[in-house]
Amino acid sequence: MEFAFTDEQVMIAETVQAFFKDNATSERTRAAMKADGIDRELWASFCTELGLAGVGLPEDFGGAGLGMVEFAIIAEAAGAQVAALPLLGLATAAQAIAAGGSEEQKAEWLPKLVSGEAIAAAQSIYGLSVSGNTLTGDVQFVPHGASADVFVLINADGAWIVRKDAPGVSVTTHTTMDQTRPLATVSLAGVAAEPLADAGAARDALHNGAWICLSAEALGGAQEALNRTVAYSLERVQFGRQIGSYQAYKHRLADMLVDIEQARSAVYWAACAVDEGSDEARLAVHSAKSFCADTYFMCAGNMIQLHGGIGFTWEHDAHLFFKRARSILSMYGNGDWHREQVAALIMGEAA
Amino acid sequence: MEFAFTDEQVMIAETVQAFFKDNATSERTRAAMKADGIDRELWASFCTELGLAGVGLPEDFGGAGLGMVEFAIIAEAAGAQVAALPLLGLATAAQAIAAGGSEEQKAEWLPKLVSGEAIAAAQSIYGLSVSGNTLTGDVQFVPHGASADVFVLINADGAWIVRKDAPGVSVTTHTTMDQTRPLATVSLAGVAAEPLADAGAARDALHNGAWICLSAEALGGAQEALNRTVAYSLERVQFGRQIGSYQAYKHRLADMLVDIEQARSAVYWAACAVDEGSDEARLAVHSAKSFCADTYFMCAGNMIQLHGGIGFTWEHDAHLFFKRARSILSMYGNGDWHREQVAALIMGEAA
Amino acid sequence: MKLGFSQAEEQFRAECAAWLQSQLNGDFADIKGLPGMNSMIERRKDWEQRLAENRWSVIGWPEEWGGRNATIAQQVIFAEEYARAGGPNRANHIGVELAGPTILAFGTEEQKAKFLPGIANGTQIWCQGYSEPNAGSDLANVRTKARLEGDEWVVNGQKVWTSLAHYSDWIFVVARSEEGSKGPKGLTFLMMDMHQPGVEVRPIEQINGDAEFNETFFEDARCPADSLIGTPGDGWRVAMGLLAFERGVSTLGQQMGFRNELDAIIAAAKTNGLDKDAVIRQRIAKAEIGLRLMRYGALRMLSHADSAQIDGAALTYKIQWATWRRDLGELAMDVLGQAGEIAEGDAYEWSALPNMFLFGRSDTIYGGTNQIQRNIIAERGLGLPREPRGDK
Amino acid sequence: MKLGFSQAEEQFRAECAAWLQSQLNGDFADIKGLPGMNSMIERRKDWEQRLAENRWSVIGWPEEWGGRNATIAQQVIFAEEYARAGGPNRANHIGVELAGPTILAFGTEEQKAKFLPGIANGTQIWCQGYSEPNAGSDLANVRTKARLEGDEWVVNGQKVWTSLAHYSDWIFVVARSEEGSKGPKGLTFLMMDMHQPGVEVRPIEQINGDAEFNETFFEDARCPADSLIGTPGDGWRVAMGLLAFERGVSTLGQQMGFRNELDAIIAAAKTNGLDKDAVIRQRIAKAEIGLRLMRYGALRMLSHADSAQIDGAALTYKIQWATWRRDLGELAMDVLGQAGEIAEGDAYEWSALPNMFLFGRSDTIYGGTNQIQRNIIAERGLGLPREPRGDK
Repeated sequence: MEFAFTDEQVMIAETVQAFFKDNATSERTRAAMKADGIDRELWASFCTELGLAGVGLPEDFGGAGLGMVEFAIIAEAAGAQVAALPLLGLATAAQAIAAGGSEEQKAEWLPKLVSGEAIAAAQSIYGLSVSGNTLTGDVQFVPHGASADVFVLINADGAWIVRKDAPGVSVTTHTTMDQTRPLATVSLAGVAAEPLADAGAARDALHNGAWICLSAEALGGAQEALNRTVAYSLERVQFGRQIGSYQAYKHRLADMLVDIEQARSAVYWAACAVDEGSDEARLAVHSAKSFCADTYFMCAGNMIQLHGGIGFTWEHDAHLFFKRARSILSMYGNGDWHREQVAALIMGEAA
Repeated sequence: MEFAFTDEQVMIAETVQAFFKDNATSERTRAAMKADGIDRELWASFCTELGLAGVGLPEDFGGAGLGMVEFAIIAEAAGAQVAALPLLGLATAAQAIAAGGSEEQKAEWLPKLVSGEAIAAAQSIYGLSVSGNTLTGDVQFVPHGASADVFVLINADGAWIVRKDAPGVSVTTHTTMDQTRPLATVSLAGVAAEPLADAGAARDALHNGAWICLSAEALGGAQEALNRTVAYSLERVQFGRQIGSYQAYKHRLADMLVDIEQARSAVYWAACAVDEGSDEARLAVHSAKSFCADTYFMCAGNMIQLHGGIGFTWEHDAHLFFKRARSILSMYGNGDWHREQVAALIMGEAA
Repeated sequence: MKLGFSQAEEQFRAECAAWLQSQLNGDFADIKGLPGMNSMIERRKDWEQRLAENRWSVIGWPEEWGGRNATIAQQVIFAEEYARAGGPNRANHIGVELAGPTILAFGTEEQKAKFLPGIANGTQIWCQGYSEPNAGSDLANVRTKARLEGDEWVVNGQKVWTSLAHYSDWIFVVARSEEGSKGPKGLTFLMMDMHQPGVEVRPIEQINGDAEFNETFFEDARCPADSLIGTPGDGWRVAMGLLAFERGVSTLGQQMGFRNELDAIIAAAKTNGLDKDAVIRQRIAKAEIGLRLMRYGALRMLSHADSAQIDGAALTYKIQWATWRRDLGELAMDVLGQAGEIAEGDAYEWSALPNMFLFGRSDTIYGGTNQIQRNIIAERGLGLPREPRGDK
Repeated sequence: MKLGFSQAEEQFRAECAAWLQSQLNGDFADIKGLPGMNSMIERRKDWEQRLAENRWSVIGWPEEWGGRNATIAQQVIFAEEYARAGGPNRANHIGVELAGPTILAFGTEEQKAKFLPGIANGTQIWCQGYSEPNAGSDLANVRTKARLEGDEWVVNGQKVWTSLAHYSDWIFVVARSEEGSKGPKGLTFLMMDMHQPGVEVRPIEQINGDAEFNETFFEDARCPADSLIGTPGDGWRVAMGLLAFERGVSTLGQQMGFRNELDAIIAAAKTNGLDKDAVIRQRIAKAEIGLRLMRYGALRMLSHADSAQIDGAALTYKIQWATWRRDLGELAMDVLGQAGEIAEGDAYEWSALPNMFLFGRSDTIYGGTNQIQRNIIAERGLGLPREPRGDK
């Protein structure tokens, strides 16, 4: 019975927590928000100095080995600082290529993605017109899509790589509520896409990666929202008392911790289940995504509420957490959809 | 703008509140719970001495005139003491007969129901086998069904009066969670039922009566659950303080009042809308039933929780409120169903 | 007890509606349905003037000061029709709803003559200076200082959340005039000219990217000695009396805005098919029910408005609507899906529903957080022990 | 980090399972799946004896006292397999989980020899006397008095919520032994024989009509002077140490019961068609997710059980399962509909799901109400200021 971090995992956690805390500062994140939502210097240090962009990717192609547990540890730490990074692209596109790509595809893309030389994004394209490997239509809501060099696109029938510079590809960026991860529309006009060898494996890897990454970000963000609110509650005095001494305030913070602890179990259950190829993996990823997203949104909303007036100013960081939390709720399937998947898994077919 | 009680309505409210407070005591209610869930002495005083059983029924047939607002005032006061009375039968069966019965039917039944000489119950019989006016099958979950002398039964095609002593009628009483209003199964073996002249009017009156009566009971019960919990919170000392001085406790009581005030608006909106024949009447009754039932259940659950250990003993009255609240949730359509009706009214057809 | 309004009241409604619609479909069509508090301020001042010329700007006031002595029912009706006709947010709502009534109740005849006409006709826009950085929920913890120097008050300090300050002409300030006093004692209620060197206004950007609130700094700002309401040291009583003027007559107008928001959500659901989703239907139904109960709660509250009794509906109304609207924002985003997270243009500017989602987070904070509201409900409404101050 | 158990642990699981199943499908088939704490007590004592004969009754204890020195993982596995095999509620769970470990940790060698064998083999059933009518959440507010008279303690007072008292042989009592002392000071931890004239037990009927709890009255009840654990006046420390023994190893067994409850709800939904209802499906999914997260939360907590660090998962576990189960009761009733409100027979006796709904209301109260749990989480887990006592 060892549902606890190994010493190595503890070390990775300490390293990445310190890294993001020191480097993904509010100032730098806000600078990135004014640009394309990526702190490129941070991304470069993460990929090259820290060398952790390859976690969960095969060592043969520049990856660091290890698995989704370690990836989740990183995403949790990045999420805790609402870091402006294209980490989700690693969780989705790179995982899909690693799982479903040919040796050539892996050799071409994985080293570039691990080194930070290229940025990837992924999305599903249900409803798009697909004829053989020729794709036509608008791919909506692609996270960090305007900054990506390569896209992995999936539907029920296949999985493809599309280069940003391929003929027929054009990208429209959008001003997005969460400016740390702007959405883009990728328009495809008869684009000749490169099919991934094992579409099923790619699809599963993409989904598992997306859901675990977002769940872990949400866990980190929720915990940090709690930590910062606790700190504020010990500083701020109203009616001559620390506001953290008011029982209603305390209890709300306690409720945050109750859900955060469950979110923590959810993230690492899901990551372990995927790494171990457990029968529970599908149940776990849907559970984690829905539960963690709700927890983060609740905690970030409370962060605003419990900071009072200052909490809804632009100057305070609470809105960064709040907007990230809101975006995670909808991204790659909302809570109702994930819970419906859970229901279908345990009860049989969808309603 | 007079969405407030008239002087006469205030007087009725004061009278019935005092009546039920003085007479529907825990001791008497518990005695009724061991029998058939009716405090017959109380019912007799209510019908004859107080003379209020005819509220909302036509004066020509022994009724007291007035409308659903006044009926709601009475049901609120009765509900506040979880009185063991067949009031719901008046709200449903008597209203249905008054609205849809022939002159003969009204003349036969209303005076008896108003005087307390007969007890009525009502239920819908969707799914029962109906051939002309001959009914066959089990009518389930009839409130106070084992004590009733007459039943009003409705479905989409008609509305009927069935006497308990009619050939082919047999009644099975059930030990019911809420012992102040036991449910019964009324079995009909080819019973020749007496059709009500205007089935549509009867159906509407039965439904409106049921929903307003239950909503008002719920309002009264919720308010009384709050009142008693407030009183306890000022008495009970833990850690050297009145428990009502703990902010988390105070806030929960405040949340109860917030919903109770809305429930109060809901009950009297619905009652007025029905009395005035307003376009909003259908929206109002569905809103009231779902909102008030939820409010009562929340308040009664909090009543137990905030009384601590004593709150889940048989000896304390909290469980009377809690079980009545639970039964109202399911009776004559649960919350989801009523809200779906609201959605259909405002958005068009059902999902 | 009845739901509607009397025939005479309905006649008054028709009169309001006719006039408002003629204006807002005529001379003032350009500001019909204008959202927010910031845009087209000059035109909105013109509009205030037009309202005043026709005695519609302060209908609850006495006739001598430009009002109509309107009953509460009439005020409610006007607010509803104003909203229905698409009237823009009232540029001077603090003057009309707070400053004016305070001056009417507590001011001298000179003060009435000096201030009321400008409030009534919108030539003098007002803002309020209550909150301070360390006096958020704890309103009495005022640190802004006022001292009498000759025939002038000299004011130093900082106020925050002064909405409209950036285009206001006047501000009422609660300042500590007795050195060393604490809490509600030793405060004075002053009316100050915003157009002077000692007053500086800095906008506070909110999470929606807009800036409706401000910080207002006073550095040796001045006003004549007779600019106070009441007596020196008595400012808390005046300020609290002022808060009591928020009787909620504008409530039913505000609810019409909520109605529009909910209707927009329903329309969005019908467009993207979520109107068939049983879970969304439940949430829409809950929102609808909540809105209706808000209306009838407000009507109950206003029908009792003359009663001395503490009214549960009035005590609970703020937390009710604020919570409802916060939940509505979440429903809006859940219905819009990711499309709701994308701005229409390049700027960080939001269409109505996402903006409501973001700005709605402040509804449960300003004007008394939900936590403060629950204290008030528990203490005043239920008679529970008061929350102890830490500094007593 | 990994989800499952080691191969050796799985082997141990197989061993437990084989033995338990052979017994519960064999000699003890009559008490397999027996619900509640009250019925067939003599057979359940036989069962304790059978467990003890095979060293399965107290596996976490040292071998010399009938245990197996089992690791926490092994204890977890045994609890799971016990539940899976349909083992009845342990008649002596207070003796096994609380009294025994306390005696092991703090007792003298004589006390160990006197009490542990009877606990291990179920011949001496224990109950606990902590709560009093005025000491519900405030456990230290003990009024039951103990005075030393010659070579005996004489005890007077009243305990409440003494579950199992009606068939217990022994009770541990926290009593005030120093006249005039207050709160946690001056208390003594005594072990008393229930079979004496000075002890009277009265059952407390609960809202489900059953009576698992009791009031226990002491009127000049006596025990030998050496019946205390620790020293006189030191009882609070012992009692708190005892609470700490609830390490949650039985948690995963308890969760198997929850699993059965949720499965019964799903089966009911499939029977009445509510399994196609989208709203109900959402609620069932939430319950499923909550149950899974409870499992992995418990595994996290138990994987850390040797760490000194305050563990968030452990701090939050009680409120998590209690709230989950209360909600499950509501879901059960919503799925059953009115059928769930009808008892199977004439008596006021409830089948599993309605009973869970009713009894579940106590889950958020006993063993520390949800409110007390939140205080503990906020104060110990988050370092927030302590709630002040009123009498200090």
